[in-house]
Amino acid sequence: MPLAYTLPSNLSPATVANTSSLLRIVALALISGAAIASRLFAVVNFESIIHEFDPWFNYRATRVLAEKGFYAFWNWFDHTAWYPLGRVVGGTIYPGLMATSGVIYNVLHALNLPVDIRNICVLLAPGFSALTAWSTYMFTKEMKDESAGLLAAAFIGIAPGYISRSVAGSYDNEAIAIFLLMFTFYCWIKALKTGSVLFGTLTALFYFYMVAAWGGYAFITNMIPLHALTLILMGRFSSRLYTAYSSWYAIGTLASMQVPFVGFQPVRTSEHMAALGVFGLLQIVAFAELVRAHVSSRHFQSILFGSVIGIGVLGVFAFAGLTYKGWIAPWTGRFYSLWDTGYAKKYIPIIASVSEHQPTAWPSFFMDLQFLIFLFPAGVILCFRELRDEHVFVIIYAVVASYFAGVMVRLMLTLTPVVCVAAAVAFSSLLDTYIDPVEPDVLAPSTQATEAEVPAGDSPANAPSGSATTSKKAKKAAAADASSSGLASGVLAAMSPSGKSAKPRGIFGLDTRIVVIANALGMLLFFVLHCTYVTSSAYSSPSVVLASQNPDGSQHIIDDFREAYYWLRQNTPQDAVVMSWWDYGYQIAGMADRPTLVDNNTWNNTHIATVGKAMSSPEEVAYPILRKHDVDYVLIIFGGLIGYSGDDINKFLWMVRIAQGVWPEEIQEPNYFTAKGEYRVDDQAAPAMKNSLMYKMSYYRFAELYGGNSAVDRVRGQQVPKTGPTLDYLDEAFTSENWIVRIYQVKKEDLLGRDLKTANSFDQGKKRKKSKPLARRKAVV
Amino acid sequence: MLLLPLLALLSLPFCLAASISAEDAHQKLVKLAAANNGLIKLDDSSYNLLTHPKRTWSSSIHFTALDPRRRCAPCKEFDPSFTAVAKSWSQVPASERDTHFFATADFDNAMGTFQKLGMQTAPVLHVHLPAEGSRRPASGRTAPIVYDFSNGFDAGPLAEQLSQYTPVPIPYKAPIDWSKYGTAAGVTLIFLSTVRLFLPILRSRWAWAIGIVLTSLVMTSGFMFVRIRGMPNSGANGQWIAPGYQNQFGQEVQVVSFVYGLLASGFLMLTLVTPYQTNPYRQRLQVYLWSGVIFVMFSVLISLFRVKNRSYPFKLLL
Amino acid sequence: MRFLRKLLLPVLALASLALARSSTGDSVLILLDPSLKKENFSVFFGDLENKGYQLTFRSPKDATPEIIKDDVAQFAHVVVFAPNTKTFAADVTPQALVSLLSKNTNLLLALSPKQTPLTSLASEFSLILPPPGTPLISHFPKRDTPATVIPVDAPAAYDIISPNLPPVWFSGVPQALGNNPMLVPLLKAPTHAFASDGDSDSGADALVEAAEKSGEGLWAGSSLSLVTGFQALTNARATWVGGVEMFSDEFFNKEISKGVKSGNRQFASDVAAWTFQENHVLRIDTVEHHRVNETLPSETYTINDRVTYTAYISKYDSELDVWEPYSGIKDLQLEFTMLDPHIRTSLPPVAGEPGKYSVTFRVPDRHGVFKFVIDYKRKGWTYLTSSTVVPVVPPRHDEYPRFLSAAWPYYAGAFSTSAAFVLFVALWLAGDDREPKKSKGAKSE
Amino acid sequence: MPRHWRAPFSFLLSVVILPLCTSAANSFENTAIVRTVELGGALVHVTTTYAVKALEDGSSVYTIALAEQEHAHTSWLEAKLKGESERLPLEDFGFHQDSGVFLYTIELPKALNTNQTANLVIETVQTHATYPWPEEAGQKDGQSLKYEAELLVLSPYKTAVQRTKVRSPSPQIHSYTTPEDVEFTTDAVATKSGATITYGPFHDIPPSATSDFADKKQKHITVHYSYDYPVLEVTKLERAAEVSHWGANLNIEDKYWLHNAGPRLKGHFSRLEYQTQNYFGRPAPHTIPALQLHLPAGIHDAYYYDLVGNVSTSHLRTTPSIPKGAAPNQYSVLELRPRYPIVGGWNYSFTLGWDSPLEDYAGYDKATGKYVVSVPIMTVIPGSVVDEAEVKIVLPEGATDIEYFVPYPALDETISTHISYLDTVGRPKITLKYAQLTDKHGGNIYVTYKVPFSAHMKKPVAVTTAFAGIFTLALAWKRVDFRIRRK
Repeated sequence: MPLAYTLPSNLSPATVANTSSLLRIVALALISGAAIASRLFAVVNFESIIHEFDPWFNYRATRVLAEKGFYAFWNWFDHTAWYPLGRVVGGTIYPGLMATSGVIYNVLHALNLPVDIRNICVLLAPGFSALTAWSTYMFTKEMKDESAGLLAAAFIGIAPGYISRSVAGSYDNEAIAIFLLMFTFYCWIKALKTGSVLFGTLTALFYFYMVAAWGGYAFITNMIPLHALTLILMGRFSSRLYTAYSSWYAIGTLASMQVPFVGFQPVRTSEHMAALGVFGLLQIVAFAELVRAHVSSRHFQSILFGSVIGIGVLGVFAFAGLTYKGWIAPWTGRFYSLWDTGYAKKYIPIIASVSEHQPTAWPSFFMDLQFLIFLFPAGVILCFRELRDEHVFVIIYAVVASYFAGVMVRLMLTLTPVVCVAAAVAFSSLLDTYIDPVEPDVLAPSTQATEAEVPAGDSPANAPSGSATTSKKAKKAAAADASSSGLASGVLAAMSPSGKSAKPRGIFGLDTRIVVIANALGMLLFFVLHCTYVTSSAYSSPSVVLASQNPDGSQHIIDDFREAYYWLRQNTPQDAVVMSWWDYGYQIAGMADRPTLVDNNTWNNTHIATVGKAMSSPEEVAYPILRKHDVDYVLIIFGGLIGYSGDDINKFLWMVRIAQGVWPEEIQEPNYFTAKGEYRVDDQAAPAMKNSLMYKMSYYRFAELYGGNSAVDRVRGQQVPKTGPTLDYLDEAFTSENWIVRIYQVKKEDLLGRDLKTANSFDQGKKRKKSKPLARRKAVV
Repeated sequence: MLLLPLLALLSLPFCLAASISAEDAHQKLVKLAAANNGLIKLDDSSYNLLTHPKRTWSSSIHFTALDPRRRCAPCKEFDPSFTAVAKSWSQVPASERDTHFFATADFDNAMGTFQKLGMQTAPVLHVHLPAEGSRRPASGRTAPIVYDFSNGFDAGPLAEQLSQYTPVPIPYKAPIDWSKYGTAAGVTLIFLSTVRLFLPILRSRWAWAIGIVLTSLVMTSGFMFVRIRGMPNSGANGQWIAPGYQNQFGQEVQVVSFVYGLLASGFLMLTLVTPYQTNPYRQRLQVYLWSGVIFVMFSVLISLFRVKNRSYPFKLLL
Repeated sequence: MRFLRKLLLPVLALASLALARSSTGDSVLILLDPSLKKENFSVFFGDLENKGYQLTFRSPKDATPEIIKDDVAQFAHVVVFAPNTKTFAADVTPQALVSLLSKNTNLLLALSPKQTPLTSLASEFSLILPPPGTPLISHFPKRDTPATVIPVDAPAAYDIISPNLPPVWFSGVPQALGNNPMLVPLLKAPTHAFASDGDSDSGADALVEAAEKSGEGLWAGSSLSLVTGFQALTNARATWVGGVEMFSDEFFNKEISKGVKSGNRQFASDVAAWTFQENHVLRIDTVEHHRVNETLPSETYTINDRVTYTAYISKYDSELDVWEPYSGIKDLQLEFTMLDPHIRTSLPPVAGEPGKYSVTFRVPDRHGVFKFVIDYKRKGWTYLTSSTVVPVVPPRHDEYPRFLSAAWPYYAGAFSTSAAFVLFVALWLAGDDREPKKSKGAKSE
Repeated sequence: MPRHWRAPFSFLLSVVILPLCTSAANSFENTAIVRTVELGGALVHVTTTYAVKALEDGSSVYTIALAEQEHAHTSWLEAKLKGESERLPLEDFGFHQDSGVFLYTIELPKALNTNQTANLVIETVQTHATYPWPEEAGQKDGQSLKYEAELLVLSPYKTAVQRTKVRSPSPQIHSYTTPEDVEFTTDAVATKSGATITYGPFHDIPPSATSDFADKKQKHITVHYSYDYPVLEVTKLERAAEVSHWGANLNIEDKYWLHNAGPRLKGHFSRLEYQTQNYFGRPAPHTIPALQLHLPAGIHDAYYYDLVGNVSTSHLRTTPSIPKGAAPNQYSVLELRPRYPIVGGWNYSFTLGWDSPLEDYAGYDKATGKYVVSVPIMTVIPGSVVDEAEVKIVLPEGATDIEYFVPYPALDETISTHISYLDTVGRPKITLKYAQLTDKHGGNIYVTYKVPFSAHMKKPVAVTTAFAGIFTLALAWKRVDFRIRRK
């Protein structure tokens, strides 16, 4: 056979094999390095600090775990959160993350490596991203071969879609969840391929870890049954499927029920019923197969098959019935909002108010995945080409994940891995085709590619047997090729899809190869540039610290949040209760170490609505609420001075809405708009707006800052009234340097039992109108 | 029997609401309501009647401008659902029914009222709580409660919201949409009957492949965003690219998914088809062609993205 | 010897009486308007001095001694006998007087029918004064004094005023009371008295018309108060007196009827004693809480614990100038509060242990941050308030009951299954290994 | 309290002195005593000059007395001869019951014969001797302090004439007491000129270190003056110095707990006020917007963070390290701004640390084979008092026969082990506790120790063994076959 370019031929197969494996290890190491390094922008640009909001709670919880031990953590009742209700932390969180870093912490200390727990938390996500890359490699290896695996690992290592949730410091469940997701799937595929109980159990174990780590485990809980079901419907039932699924479901479910927060949900809620149903179906089908193996009457079999289907349908109905009777809880709101997209806004405004629950526009897809996003369909097609069981899995995963990612921005996270895998498959098969030096001989009859593919689609029946042997074949092929070709062997290894007819296929000439390869490599390069840019610019700022540019271009850090939190921590009594909107609850608890009314774990709508009501009602209405909850300080975020758009006035409408949900008579959203239906804060602002506590606290003495000149709110871009609002029931206690955080102290009752308004006007020496004697003393004549 | 209400209607303009006592007002209202299956058509005087200072009844008044000249699309949208709710209210027993009234004030009949209330927009829905009697609110609030249209013009939520102010919840049931069920049933029947014909298609993996790839293409080009946010297909003055990074129009879905598809197929061609081309020259041609297509389309895509995200530094050809 | 002791005892008693002290301090500043001579009040002031107070006199006009210097109140008590003074020195503003209360200084203020700064201040204490120049007038009982000088019999109000006093002479302006729970009316007007402009004895009708005209109704009857105490949240006390003459020697000595001297002297000293926090002064020394049959307080309680709460209360004894345990409170209440009181129980005194109040109760079946709250507010007495925060937590993971009888089937199931599994594995390993493979192969065909 | 021990000497002395100072001593007399009080914020410097005349030959031990309250405030006490630099040995006799004073004895360099004179200068630093008055001040108000002291200087000897000068930093003195009926003078007791108040002169005062003098004749004076600089208190200071031979590095880490001991803020803090004040350039005297610290020269990698992370608002101007022996006259200046301005009564705590080359602080003594490390006890924040200080010195792992020398004795000293990165047995740690440190207390702790070569080698050996272990395990794992049945 002619070769497009010559290869060194004096290499022994062993050398080639070793070199390739060595190269593979080196490549993986480098990829891990890249994955970790590209997530350290945040640390380099700013510092080693916990980001965002939720991570602050995880960090705090981890500290408790590290200092007081696991049982103390399990029984931890956080009486500073949700004051005065308190929060049973042990039973309301997924402990996986904290447990992980707790273990790491203890191990390191046992080795006399006294690492600060904060640094462990900060660097956990990058560390696990490396593991993710590795597990993706393993997963993709099962799909195609090592070369595709390496590509996939590289992709997921630096794909912004995953980096966005795993930069150093974003210490959130997703940090480890994606690794667990991929590894569970890998184990599942492995178990399915080999039909080994060991891998089934491994799947279950990692599933358990996943359950302990992230609420998104429901994704696995439904993906695997869906895969199994599809396989059954495709008539690909096999003892391997049976073994794998049964061992996973039995052990996994039992294990998952050990997590306190999950408890009996796996047998009580609809999210988990699919798994149970498929489990039942599998038993029936298995039984049927068994019978079929022994009985040999076609007619009987068809009846049997019908009955199987019938039983399956029955099961579905039974499930519906149970749900109807209420023995099985229906979909939870968050889950339901994935299907009926209007649901959340209507019934659970708290969920709808979160920015990461918004639908995704295409630019953010492209931003997060760049050229992977269009390689992805190609990869899916290739999966269809050789339709082994694992490819079915990828296909299902692809379609489901792309839907979810479209509905919610944050679910982009679950899409990214499959995109990387599919893209890697597509890309590597391209490279395979064009790097292979072998040129076909010209004499071969020309054929249409389409025909070439018909035989490619082998009948489902014997696919499993084929797929079962693929890996072994691959090994042989690798060895074989290795003998002929040297360095290229690493990528050439195992490029023989199962059951392909021996049609002459190949590329003529070197230029064609060079063109395609150059093009491909150019894209890869571009991708790297893109990822670096996106990561550094978009995903690496720890919203606790804001960065701005000095006139001389140097970085100026705006640190108001920590300034205010630290002030609270240092100069207020230990048990001073701080009221703020729930976004800042975790940060206050973590940095200021003070009790808060509400925080980001939004479990009690009424309590949040109470805060919303206090914020959106006039002082004299809000005051009793504040006193009843022993509130000492009220903390608000105000961006008007430097134009920080994420401030409370912009979130105000959500407070109003949530409050309205509970007190429709007292709070009504329309009252906060002007007659023309605009949302204004200037002179034309609606009276309800102007009297609201939030408005008053935000703009208290703001106009004075500008002296005589007109004071402009830089966020709303409106002129605020010259005479600012006055406060009778609160005192300004602290305002941060750029006025971003403003803290107010709630006054105590007046010592003469007057209402504070009159008391105030008296202190300012205003004359009060002479009060008339009470009516009961009307003249008696 | 229809004469009475008519008389009442005629008599109304002459007697001023304030002058007459609450009881008579109530009588009249009941009649009016009965006349027009539960929905009172308001003019200025009957408005005063309905919002009688000593009223013992509550009422929900719907201000609208249905006249085509007013060009009020939402009014037309909202009116049927309000009418439906009012109708359903007329089913409850008289004892409760006559303690809450549904009324519609059209701009052209009740201009005075509109001016008096300084109403700029329509539709608006006021709920007047009783000023006297047992159902008088604790807050003693007499000013009308403005209904919040935040969750749409549909009758369902409307009934739900209003039920808070009525003595008994409004027995509103959404009419069963027979046509929908009918078509659904029909489709399934046809499908089942012709399943034999479809079977090969269902069996063929490529049918599935195309279906799934198309789905994911559409999804990844922001279809759900357009659907959930109800974005228009294209913006005003014919621009089809929505400004802003977190924003897009319906048309972009088509364009972007087309570009994606083209790029994907380019790769597939290079990977699957070209190698089987046994004629070297044809093959070379194909290779160059597809590489070119990929490169060009990619740069087009980038430039598209640059339009959405101005600060994006990279670019290819254009 | 015995004789001597007999002689000593009363002397000692007198001595101790003379040493009656306030619980807050002995320095008294008296703002005395020059128009009313110091001699006219010699008896009242004398009594105070005998009690051991150091009196400092100052005219409202002159600047020293300041009442507040460097934000520190210079005197423990301030008496303002300047009913007709229109203008005070710069440091005696209504605001300053109120801030004195916040610095726990007691006030004794005298009013008059005239319109003065004090009049507006009185309204801050939710006292409502009749229009200027309308003193209290009564024509009963028949007497030779002018109608504005009225004998009022003083019932023992909140046992602050010593019982069965002879009537006291009053002349001045009455106050109507707003609905403020902090007010403690010490002397009520007689039912037949009324406020009217000038002592010109116009007919009742004219009076009523006048009242109607001013739209304020008739200022009359026993709902009017003549001497009103006020107890601020800081437990500082302020007493408003309708007319300063009550404290004058003239009224002290004026006979109420043949040979019976008026009760003014005793009344005045009672009022002063209460105002200067000599009596009716309580305090909570300590509070304790702990589980039943434990002694130390635990920082968190588990739901359904039985908890004992104890408060130690003592009362100021002005004779001996000491705080001594006091078990006299019968209606003390304890609340266990989270947002709302989950438990409200009476906190009875413990027999045999003076000053100790204790109660044992079951913590509600509800976790959260609770507060032990004592909020004891009674007219005339100092307010007792105390609030202690304790978190109530759910049981630990190992505090739940173990080995429920109901769960035996599950235990049995678990153990039997594992046993069966071990057995199975053993057999499997021991058994022949070709046979299972075959079946597998057969299936996968 | 600084003391300079002379154990045997003191014993012998105590025999001599005690009778002497109880009965009116007659070995000396003070021809003149002048006390100058330099009023300040947290610190008050008091200089007392004794013009001494010996009454008998060979009298070489002079005794001074401090009243109780004065003694409680005094945290630094040193005696010199006028115009000379080296300190005279000073010894503490503690509280003397029946005269109610604290006694110190000073040993004169050479004994005086009759009618010979000497001029002793006693310098003391008083901490917490002043307190803000009024206790609360608004953001706009000024800051005033009160200083209380005894009028007359106590001495066990007769005193011919005595003066007390109180010098305030600003001429703005609100009030000062002029004690009545002081019997030792005829004319005005107190005269104020500018920023100085002079009490006395008081003539021929009998031996005054007796309790009845304190009761009868002693007078109490109070000076109320305005003070335009923040009163800074370090409630707690923890310094950890870690010596590393591998890194040739001395890491010093300070934990500060600051407290503004000025008048408490009345009302609330208004950022608007604060910004306008700064804008018009008249910041309130009792707010601390920033601190300037003098760190040693030649340091690098300075870090400044607190409980919630790095504080980005600080500038460090380093200077190259200066050669050994040269006078330490250069500093690296650290300009650190707290997260928020520290207003009166507020607290702020932070951690400050830096690395510096070991050779600047350590030396190796060939002869004894010992290392010598000098660790500065504290970084002085000017005009501030450190209420409670703890100095930890961590020596390299395996350091043996450790000795350390302190400039003045610590209240409590312990040696424990501290386990840090890659340690096997842990490192020796010296912990010293101090209280009431002032700017006079700067100084170095000298630590000498041996480090055998084996100790140096500990770390690499440990690491290599660990890794070797891992690899062997991996090898074994690879080789062992766990399958139940061979294929």
